[in-house]
Amino acid sequence: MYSEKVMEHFRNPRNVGEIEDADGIGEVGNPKCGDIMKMYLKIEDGVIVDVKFKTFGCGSAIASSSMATEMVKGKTIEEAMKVTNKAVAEALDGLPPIKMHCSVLAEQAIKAALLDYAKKNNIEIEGLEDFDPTEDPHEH
Amino acid sequence: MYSEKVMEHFRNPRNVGEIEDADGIGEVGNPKCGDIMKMYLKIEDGVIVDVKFKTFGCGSAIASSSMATEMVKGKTIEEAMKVTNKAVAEALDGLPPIKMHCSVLAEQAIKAALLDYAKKNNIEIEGLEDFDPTEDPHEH
Amino acid sequence: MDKLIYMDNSATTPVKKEVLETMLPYFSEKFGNPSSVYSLGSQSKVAVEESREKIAKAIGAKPKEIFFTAGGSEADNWAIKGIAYANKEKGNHIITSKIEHHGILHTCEYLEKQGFKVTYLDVDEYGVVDLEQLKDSINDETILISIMYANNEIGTIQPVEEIGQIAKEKGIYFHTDAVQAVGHIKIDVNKLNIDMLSMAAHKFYGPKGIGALYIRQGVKIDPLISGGGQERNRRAGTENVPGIVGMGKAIELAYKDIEEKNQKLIYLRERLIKGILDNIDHVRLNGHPTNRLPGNVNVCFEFIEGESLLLSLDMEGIAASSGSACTSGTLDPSHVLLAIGLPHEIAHGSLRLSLGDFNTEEEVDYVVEKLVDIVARLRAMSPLYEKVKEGK
Amino acid sequence: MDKLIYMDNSATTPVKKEVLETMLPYFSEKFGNPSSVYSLGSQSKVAVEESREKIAKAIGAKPKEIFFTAGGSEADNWAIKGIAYANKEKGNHIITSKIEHHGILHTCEYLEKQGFKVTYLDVDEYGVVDLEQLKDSINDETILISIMYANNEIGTIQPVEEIGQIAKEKGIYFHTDAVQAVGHIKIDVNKLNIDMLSMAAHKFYGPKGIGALYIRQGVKIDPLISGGGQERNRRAGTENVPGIVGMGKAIELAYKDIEEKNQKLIYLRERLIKGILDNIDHVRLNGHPTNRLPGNVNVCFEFIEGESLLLSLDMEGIAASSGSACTSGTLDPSHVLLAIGLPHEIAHGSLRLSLGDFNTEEEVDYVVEKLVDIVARLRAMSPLYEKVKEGK
Ligand SMILES: Cc1ncc(COP(=O)(O)O)c(C=O)c1O
Ligand SMILES: Cc1ncc(COP(=O)(O)O)c(C=O)c1O
Repeated sequence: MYSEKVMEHFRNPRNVGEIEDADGIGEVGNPKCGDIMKMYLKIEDGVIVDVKFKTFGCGSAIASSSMATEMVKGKTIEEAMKVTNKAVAEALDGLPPIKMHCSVLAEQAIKAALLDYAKKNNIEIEGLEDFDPTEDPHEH
Repeated sequence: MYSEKVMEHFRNPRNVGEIEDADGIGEVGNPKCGDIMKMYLKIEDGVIVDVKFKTFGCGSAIASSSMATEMVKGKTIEEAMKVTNKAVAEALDGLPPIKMHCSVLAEQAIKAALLDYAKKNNIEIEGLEDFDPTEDPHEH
Repeated sequence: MDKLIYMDNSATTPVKKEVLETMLPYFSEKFGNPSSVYSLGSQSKVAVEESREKIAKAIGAKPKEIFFTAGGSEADNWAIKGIAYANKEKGNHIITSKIEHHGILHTCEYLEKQGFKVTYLDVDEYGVVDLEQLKDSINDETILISIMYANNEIGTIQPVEEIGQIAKEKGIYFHTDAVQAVGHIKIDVNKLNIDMLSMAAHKFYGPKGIGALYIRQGVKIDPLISGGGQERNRRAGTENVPGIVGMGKAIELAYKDIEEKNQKLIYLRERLIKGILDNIDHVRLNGHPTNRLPGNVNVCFEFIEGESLLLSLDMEGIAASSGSACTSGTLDPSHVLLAIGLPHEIAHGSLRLSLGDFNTEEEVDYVVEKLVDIVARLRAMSPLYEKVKEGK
Repeated sequence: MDKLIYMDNSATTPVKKEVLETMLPYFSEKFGNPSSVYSLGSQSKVAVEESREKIAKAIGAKPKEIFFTAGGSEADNWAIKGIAYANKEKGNHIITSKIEHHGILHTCEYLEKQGFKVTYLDVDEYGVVDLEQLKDSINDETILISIMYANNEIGTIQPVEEIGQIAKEKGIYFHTDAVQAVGHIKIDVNKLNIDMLSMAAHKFYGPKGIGALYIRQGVKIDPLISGGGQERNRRAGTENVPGIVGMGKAIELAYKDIEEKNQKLIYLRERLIKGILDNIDHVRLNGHPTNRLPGNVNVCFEFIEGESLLLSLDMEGIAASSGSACTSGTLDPSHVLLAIGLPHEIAHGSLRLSLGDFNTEEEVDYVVEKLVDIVARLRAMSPLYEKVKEGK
């Protein structure tokens, strides 16, 4: 069902955990639907210097979280904003059709954390104007 | 499907053939239904001294004919009249339900030959008053 | 001959050794449920999908257009009932033919009781459906045309391409019962405009209990068996993995060297037909003289009845069948033989010898030889033959 | 452990060696079509009838009340649709429960679209149907009650005898989906007043692709698959002879020493449940504490999701399943767990471990040990668990 890449990230997820003094925290998903992702960002000079996640969800949710953290780590906010769900899924060598929402969730979790950072710091991040972290990815 | 007895009579049917100067000939069945039996009787002093048959039909039709001829050979007319379809079927160690009409046909063929004998000799045979050799045994 | 001569390959075929071998691991080792998450399940899933691809490839379909069933009858029932119920708002009329397999005929009769209208097309003396009558029968209510690919009794191959064309032009779904054709004749569902096609593995050296329905993408059809999400929600039930694997292997083998195999079969068929016609009188060949299944021979011997013929052949170690469905609880002669115009009494004397990959020339000659004796013996017992001899 | 630990015996079971051995001759040697006249065919016919007798005997039925199908789903569909269509003049109301297998539920939903009315009975926290509600739901239109014998997810055994009694008193047909019960629990259809009963061989070490529907003599039911005269005109299709033979052998083996086997299973089950409950917190046992299938364990681990649990177990060589039908195209949690009152987020964390004849105490202990680690690891990753620890 899953690619070797997905399984590898499920077996050895990168960046699991919390950041005590995170600059931005985002949580998306719904326990009712069986998946919640929480992302912690440490941001210095517009660069994501550290990232951690916690995920309640299926194998692809965990793998997507792991992959997404890898993809944004060390990136600028602008670069991180360009990490789409498609890019996450592709980096995992694809996800089964009914699991595509997991990658959507990962993208949203990053954005939610960035939005939290923006709010806390009273800045605007391009592309987050209309972002709603409570939107249900299952409907996509 | 068939008992060993049926198969044995099918393999080696007794009394196949015609009697040139038969005293009674009976033919029952219908080619449309896939079975016709023709019985030839040689009767002397009220005793069936010889009997032959010809049958167009399935395995149990041939076996039933064969068995029926065996059962009436050497018998008096009265005795032959008592050879029922059930007796024929039993003597064959049974017939499959959908093949029971074959034994009915055999009984009717004997009776038809006896009726022919009775008519030719202007006698009455008890039990043949209401006998109709054209009746369809498939309806039984 | 001390070995059995099997000439009833249209009834069923033995599972080929290579086929059984591919199936074996899936009974007790790789036995996982394909819907399961763990590796043992994925293994089964992969095997199922590989088989689906092989079957799709064999008939020019896409893998996702192949749905496994328990055999030909389920596929037939599904196609007919599934289309009827799913499209009843569109219309209530179905067109089929008088010579279909009972899997189609009895399903249509069942639907008639539910209020559907069914036209049963006539066939000519060779068993070919009447295309003009087909065109004339189509009306605004017509939702389905179901005509078999090749007839199981007399072997006649239908003008499937023309029927597909007519159906396409009128925008009506076209189903074909190809249970006798798949694995024996090259088929391309796109070239032939076929929307649905039934098949059964046991007719081409695959296992019994497994078949498939091809459903063209976009066709609106209800499931026959609802439940779990198997077969993309269209046919519920834990997959018969060994059966599916066997069917895939069987279809692959069936289409390998098919031209050569059919050349051999046609040679044997013609030799058998000639042997019978040359050596026995009052006999006729049923079905189309040339446009017939490579392995199919169907003849009527006048004045004798089919079952006693079969029993006699069995005594000689020859397995064959007759049109008359003696054992199935009815004593009526074959509806197919009646539809091609044979009188009842002749239809009763039919014999089908269906050749397969394992038959030899020697067997064919032996069967002819035995048939001559058997027919003579049964005719000697027949009151009908007597009349003919006497010129009555 | 280097060998696979298979604890998904409710999903499917491996074919037992003795079962496969009895099947083998029927693929390529004794391959005749049971409907054929010749010896090769009669041989198959005899084998089919012997199997039918074994199955009938196992459930206290007459052989002629057993009809072979392609599996449990077909049997379920046949029972429900067959009764509905055949008795629609009598009424249009069906009663079933909220925890049935999808083979029943989706069929009932399908019939609702065709105008039938269906009542889905509630169950209590253990998954037992509400008999009072059952009685109250019966009306003049009720033609069928279909309640499963034992639930496939949580193992709860239903009060079948009481339901049979109620159905009998009211003169309503009673069908039970006994796919999880046959071969595992002693059943007597007469004592229990069961009119129809579904089963599937692959749940008791028989092959996939074969099952049966018991239909009490006299029950008025339409066929689901029409066609040839097989199964006394009630279920068309060339018989899956190897499958049927395997099913007969499997049921015979299943009921041999069943008490002892179940004693062992119950011991393992209780050991497994205790091991889990004693060593892991925030976990609950689903289903009835005692009145459950001998091999069924179903637990919910809070704060983690079922699929990642299964994948983790698979990585340790343990095959199990979860109520959440992740792979079947839906992301909804199990309808059964919701019906017993679990909130969605807890229902997502369910695990079914179903024990079978091949499991050992060693395996049970190993699974508990691994589960402790896996649950801890997944919880460490879970944002929900974090909140609990923090007391939120
Ligand atoms: C209770 C129940 N009913 C029906 C079925 C369906 O059986 P099958 O998958 O053999 O069609 C199953 C198993 O999947 C089951 O557990
Ligand atoms: C033309 C045709 N259709 C349908 C069937 C039914 O197939 P099955 O017996 O596999 O259900 C058969 C064979 O019996 C057949 O020859």
